[in-house]
Amino acid sequence: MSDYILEMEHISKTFPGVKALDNVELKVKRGEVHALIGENGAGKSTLIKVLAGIHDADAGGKYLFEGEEADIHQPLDATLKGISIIYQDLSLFPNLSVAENIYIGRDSNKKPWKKINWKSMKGLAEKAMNELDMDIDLNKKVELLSIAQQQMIEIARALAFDSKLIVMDEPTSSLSSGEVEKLYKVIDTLKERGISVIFISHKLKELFRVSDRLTVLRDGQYVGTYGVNEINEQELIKLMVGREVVYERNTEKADIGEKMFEVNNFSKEGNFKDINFSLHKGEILAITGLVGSGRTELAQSIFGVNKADQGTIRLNGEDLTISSAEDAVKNGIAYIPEARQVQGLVLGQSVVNNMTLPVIDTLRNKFKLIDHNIEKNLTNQYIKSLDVRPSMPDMPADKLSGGNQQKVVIGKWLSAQPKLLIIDEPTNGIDIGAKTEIHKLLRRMVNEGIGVIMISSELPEVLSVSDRILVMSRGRIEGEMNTIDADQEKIMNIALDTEGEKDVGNSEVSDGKSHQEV
Amino acid sequence: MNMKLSKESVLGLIALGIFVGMGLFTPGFFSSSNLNNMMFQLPEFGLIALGMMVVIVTGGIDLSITYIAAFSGVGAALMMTNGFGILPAIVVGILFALACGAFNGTVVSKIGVPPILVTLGTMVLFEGVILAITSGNAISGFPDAYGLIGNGYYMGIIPVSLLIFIFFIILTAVLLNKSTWGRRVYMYGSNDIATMFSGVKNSKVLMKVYLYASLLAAVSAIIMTSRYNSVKVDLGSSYLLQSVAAAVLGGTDIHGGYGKVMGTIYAVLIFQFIRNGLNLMDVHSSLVDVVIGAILIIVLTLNFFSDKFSRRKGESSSEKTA
Amino acid sequence: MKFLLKQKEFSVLAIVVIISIILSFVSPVFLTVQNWLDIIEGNAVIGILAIGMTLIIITSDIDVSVAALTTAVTVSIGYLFQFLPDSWISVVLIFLIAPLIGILLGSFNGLLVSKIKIPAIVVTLGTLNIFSGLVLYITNGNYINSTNFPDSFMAFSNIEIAGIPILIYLFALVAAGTWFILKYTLIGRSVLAIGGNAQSSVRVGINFEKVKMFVFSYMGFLAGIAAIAQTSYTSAIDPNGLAGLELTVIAAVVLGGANIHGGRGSIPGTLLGVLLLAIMQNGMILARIDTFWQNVVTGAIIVIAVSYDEINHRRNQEKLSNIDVKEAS
Amino acid sequence: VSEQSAGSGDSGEGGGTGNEETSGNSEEGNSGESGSDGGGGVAVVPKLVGIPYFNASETGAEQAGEDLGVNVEYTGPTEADAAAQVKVIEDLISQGMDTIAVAPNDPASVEPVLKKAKEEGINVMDWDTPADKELVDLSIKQVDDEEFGRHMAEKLVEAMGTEEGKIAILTGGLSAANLNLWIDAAKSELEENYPDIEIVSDKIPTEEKQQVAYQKTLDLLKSYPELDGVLAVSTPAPLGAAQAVQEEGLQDEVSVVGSALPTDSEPFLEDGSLDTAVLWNPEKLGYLTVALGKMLAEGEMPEDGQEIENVGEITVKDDGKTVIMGPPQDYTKENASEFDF
Ligand SMILES: Nc1ncnc2c1ncn2[C@@H]1O[C@H](COP(=O)(O)OP(=O)(O)OP(=O)(O)O)[C@@H](O)[C@H]1O
Ligand SMILES: Nc1ncnc2c1ncn2[C@@H]1O[C@H](COP(=O)(O)OP(=O)(O)OP(=O)(O)O)[C@@H](O)[C@H]1O
Ligand SMILES: [Mg+2]
Ligand SMILES: [Mg+2]
Repeated sequence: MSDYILEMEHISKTFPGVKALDNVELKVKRGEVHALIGENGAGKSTLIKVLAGIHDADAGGKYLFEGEEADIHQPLDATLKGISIIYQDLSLFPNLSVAENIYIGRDSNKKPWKKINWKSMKGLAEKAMNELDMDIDLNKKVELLSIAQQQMIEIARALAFDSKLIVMDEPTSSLSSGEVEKLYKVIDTLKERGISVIFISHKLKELFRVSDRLTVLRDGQYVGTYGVNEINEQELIKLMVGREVVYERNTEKADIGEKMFEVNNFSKEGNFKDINFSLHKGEILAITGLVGSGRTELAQSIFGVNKADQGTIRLNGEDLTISSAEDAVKNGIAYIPEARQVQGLVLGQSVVNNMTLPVIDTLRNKFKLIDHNIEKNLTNQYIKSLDVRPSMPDMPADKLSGGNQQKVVIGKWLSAQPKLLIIDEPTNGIDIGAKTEIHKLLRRMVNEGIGVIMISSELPEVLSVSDRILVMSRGRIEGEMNTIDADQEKIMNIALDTEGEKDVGNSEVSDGKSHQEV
Repeated sequence: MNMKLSKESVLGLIALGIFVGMGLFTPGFFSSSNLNNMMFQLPEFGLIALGMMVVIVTGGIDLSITYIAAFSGVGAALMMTNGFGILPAIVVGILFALACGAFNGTVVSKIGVPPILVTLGTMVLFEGVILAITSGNAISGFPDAYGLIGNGYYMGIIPVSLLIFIFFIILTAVLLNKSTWGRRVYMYGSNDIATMFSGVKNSKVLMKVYLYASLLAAVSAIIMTSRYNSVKVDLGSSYLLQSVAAAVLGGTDIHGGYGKVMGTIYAVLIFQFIRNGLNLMDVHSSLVDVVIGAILIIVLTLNFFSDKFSRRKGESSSEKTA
Repeated sequence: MKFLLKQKEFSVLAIVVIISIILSFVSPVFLTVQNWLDIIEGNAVIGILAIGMTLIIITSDIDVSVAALTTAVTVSIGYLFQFLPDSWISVVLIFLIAPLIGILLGSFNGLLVSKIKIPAIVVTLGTLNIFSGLVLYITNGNYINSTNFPDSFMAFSNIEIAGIPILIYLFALVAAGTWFILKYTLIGRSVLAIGGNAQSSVRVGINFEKVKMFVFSYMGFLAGIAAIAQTSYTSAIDPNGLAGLELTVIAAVVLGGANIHGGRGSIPGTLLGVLLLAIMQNGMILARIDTFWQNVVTGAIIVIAVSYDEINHRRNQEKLSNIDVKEAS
Repeated sequence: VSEQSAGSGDSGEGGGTGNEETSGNSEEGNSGESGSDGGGGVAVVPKLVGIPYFNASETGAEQAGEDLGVNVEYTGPTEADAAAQVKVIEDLISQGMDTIAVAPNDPASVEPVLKKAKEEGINVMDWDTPADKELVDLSIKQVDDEEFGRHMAEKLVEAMGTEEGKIAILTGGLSAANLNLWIDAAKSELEENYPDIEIVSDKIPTEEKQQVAYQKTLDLLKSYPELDGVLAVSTPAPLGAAQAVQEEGLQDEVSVVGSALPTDSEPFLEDGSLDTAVLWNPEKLGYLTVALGKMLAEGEMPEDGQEIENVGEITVKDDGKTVIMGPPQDYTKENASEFDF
């Protein structure tokens, strides 16, 4: 029997116009945690989709599972062979209960008429949940759960299926650090049980923490496979992007100007309460906190998508009444949402159409009709300045990789020339190279006089990019500090409301807190 | 250089093929009186199909559209039979339709009820209102001049109604492709949430969609009432499902986000040629329905296989649309 | 929690109860057992079709060919009657053959939806034209009246058990059976799963195409049953008799709380939806509403009901997304 | 008389402009085999095809075509939709018929197209339901509407056996013009001669469906337990009403009279749940339409009291072009089995 549970060699995948994978190799040993890394668009997700049978690779590749020709052409084949894939966007059924979500798929195909024994179904689910040390009501519908809990359900399902290989595509991007630790423990348990894990993430620290070996892809090509001990972070970054990148802490004191934007007494029932803060010219303000602390809701209320119950906002000394995104945009406020594929982009439409959507009214000729030349020029300008690849303005946005999609969203708002930009998890699922580009871009915007508020759960990012930090917890701003005075521990203490230990199955936090002056 | 024809062009060729084929095999199909007939028959259905298509591009459907047309016709007819002039009658007819469209638009865009449900309800509702107004009777007896809209010629050769139709084809194409509203319609149809997050007021876009569809219904109603010299509760009701079929056959994505005016027009032509040709051939009218249903399914099945085929061949088709 | 989840059904129930109360004041006959038996029997066909439609709508599809399909089966039954002997065997045979024909036609829809990936509304629009066109062509619209039916079938139609007509039992059987399938079989849960999230279902190894195939074939199967019910109810076969019924069926299902976007819908809800439409029809005459205004009333109730439901649904969704905001300290 | 002469007679009458196509077509028809498609002859357009009533008239029309040696084109829309019907007529004009006879869904809506037909030199007539009187060369009515409505009312009163009581009226659809005419006539008859008969509700629509008529009648019987009679206008309605009466076992309490075809009515006539079906003979109507259409094409006009072979004696009204086939025909338990439509 081969050492390797998975052997993929000479894998190529061509999409119309794009060679997403070019002679790529991925070999995973039994019981190892194997990281798959690469920049946005490097082909990681595509490789996983080939592995899962969603895409068939071009002819000529070799794909062995447990030493045998895999013969996987649809997801079902992979499932039956013991491959479980936890996609970044999860694969749950919001309308079904936890127990059903864990159970479903089992035998569904072979024995559709099998009678469901709700008792044994729950037994099975319970067992998997226990292994993960989780306590969630099995009858609860999944739509009622937090993202972190949902993530764990996916893992429980993989366990319940007796999987031999579990693929996790950016599993930590929506988890709080406590939850991430928990996930690490789960991965350690999987390893002990001889289950192999493929782990995709853009967070290098994390990769070094959990994985045994790493495979690096760049621009659809195979760069190499390394043991975690053979390589350090800097070398890895160089392999990924082909150059050296530094991701360093912001230690400069910002050159802060006058107050440009303020929020007073902002409250919305069940979302956030008593929010007061201001933003000055020349600074990047970060809002951080745990997932579910109400940051996104706050941002979306400022942007007018969900109206706040009370409170006022002032921009450049003017009181604004904003009751819709349209009002916000008219008043120069832009918001880049965290849910890129749902809220950020119209995936089925072209890059041009996306980029010019907020400003389309200004791109009209004297007949009040869209001037396609101006439109194209504008788009090309941003494609160039943001280095969107491939640089095809007519390409549908869903054909771009995650990072390039985010660039399109940013380009869209740059074209609108906002006075204030709120950007929610700006680098979620984006590789290092693109990350630093985006960070530079934010700085450039601030220098040009645009106010920038950045919401991020990624503390290194917060510490590197922002000038001032607000920490939110359970719907309130519980702390404020200048970035030069901040460190990760300080922030986490506030975010977690001290007494650190949190349960994944329960995002409530006990009530001892260290109060920071606001 | 991409030689691959767009979906719409292929459909255009099919329409042409059917036209020629019918002409060769059906005596009288190419006769000038028959061609003339077809020119008169096209606009009323074509306008409704266009209206339906615009709604479908937003991912919706308007099951009430033919009753809006009938309601609008009733409005115009009541004016004329009560001694008002043609122009005020037309205006009132259009206003009646816009009122219906606004009602649909409000429930769809403000309350957010799925269009298929709203219009399922308003279809019954509008029908009821017309029945209540007319007691089910036909209203007729319009001024002779009114008849010219549906029956008259411009410069002795081109039917006035056809000119009106062409005007609205161009208008719709320009609005959809060149106006910012049209752009928003497509964007909304593809992803309403992201569109809203881009600062687009979706309710306004939608409201205009339902208003525009009802405007087209009203124009169709004016042509129909003028052509038939009367109006009754079921005016044009047979066009309802046909118009959905034409829009979809024309390539409009029933889930929204895609749809071309020309595609719909080609589909309307195909239906017209087939109906007319088969009628001339004395084929039982029930079988004409069968043929139309079969064509719908066959064309979409062929689409499926040709997509599959071209994907397999790895031909680039998606990125070179410009 | 349970209450919240059942809210959709609850709102229809509330409307049904309110209308019932009003009607029982307006008309003394409304609340009689006989009237309710008539209502249920009279709507058994719509009910059976609505149950099938529920599964289809749960998977976020729609079938506008149901009425045409059912008619095709009734007509086939009519032709079969010419060959069947007058014996109980015939009734049994009809119960075998009619559903089979239904399954055949339904799976044609299913095939086009699942394999060829044509949107269901388009497929069924096409087959609606094909089925009804062929039926009219073949029958020329002629009635087949009960003089041509085997007496055994007529006897079957007239069976009453405990004073309740056989059709109601048939209807109840279909409802209970489908409820069971939906709740206690893998395929049933798969129906809910693919409606809840189609992409997920493919990823976890549910055979998406098979499930789609199943719902359309099952719709066909129920159309076969409905065809028998229709034939025995009207004691005649009218090729035009069900025209336009598909919209009523769909209206009943969505009034019953099934979500047109998929994932949600239940048999009890659908039954309530059918009931709502039924008592409205029944009530129009009992309440002596002016005939010219009946459609206005029906249309308005549909619009109000779906709007009310949507507003309710929104409110619940909003509550779901709430977080537990810390109290001021 | 040959078909050829019919064709030439036609172009003689039409003359004038825009006629090349028509005559071209009829020549084509002439050169072909007699009775073949593609030109000449009489077109009969029903309100819709595929319902028993119009199937019966089709049989009659085809029969007349055979007997009289004339090409008969019987075609119509699949739904009773005015617009669809106009298209059918337009296509028939292209086919170059000699005579087009229409049973309009909506009299006004066929006006323009009939005008056009006339301009093309085609003889235009209506049958079953009148079109604009000015336009048509001949108008064939199965019965006199007024007489028909009144006759049904009388029959109902007769069946009830009393001149007081409560009745309800079912109709096919609220917007059917001829049904409305009959109902109005029936109402006047009751008002004038039987003032003690009360109509309990507005006319109730039944969507031209037996099943709906059945359900509505059940509801009526419950809502008005003292009901004595039902007048059901439109062919499926009496069947549904009778079915309800039959099931409730109210044959002796509630009388049902309506317009229906005999074969369909038979099961209900037998046990008295349907008392009388009143109609005319639709086969004969089809036959008469073709016969007169042919006459018209030959430039002749019918005369009052003229005997038409296989139909009987017809009445021609004073205007010279309204032809009435005969009195309404009652189908009862006794005679229903004699007919095969
Ligand atoms: N369906 C598709 N059709 C055409 N091109 C595609 C398709 N899917 C992916 N691509 C292209 O393949 C390349 C690899 O994309 P992939 O999503 O695998 O990248 P990735 O490494 O997962 O990036 P990220 O980290 O941003 O998610 C990209 O250039 C993308 O545009
Ligand atoms: N027998 C059972 N045992 C345990 N939990 C159940 C059982 N039945 C349902 N549930 C739970 O209740 C939730 C509601 O399920 P579902 O909506 O299918 O039930 P339901 O509404 O009773 O179905 P229906 O009304 O069609 O019978 C399920 O998701 C599941 O979590
Ligand atoms: Mg990816
Ligand atoms: Mg967030």
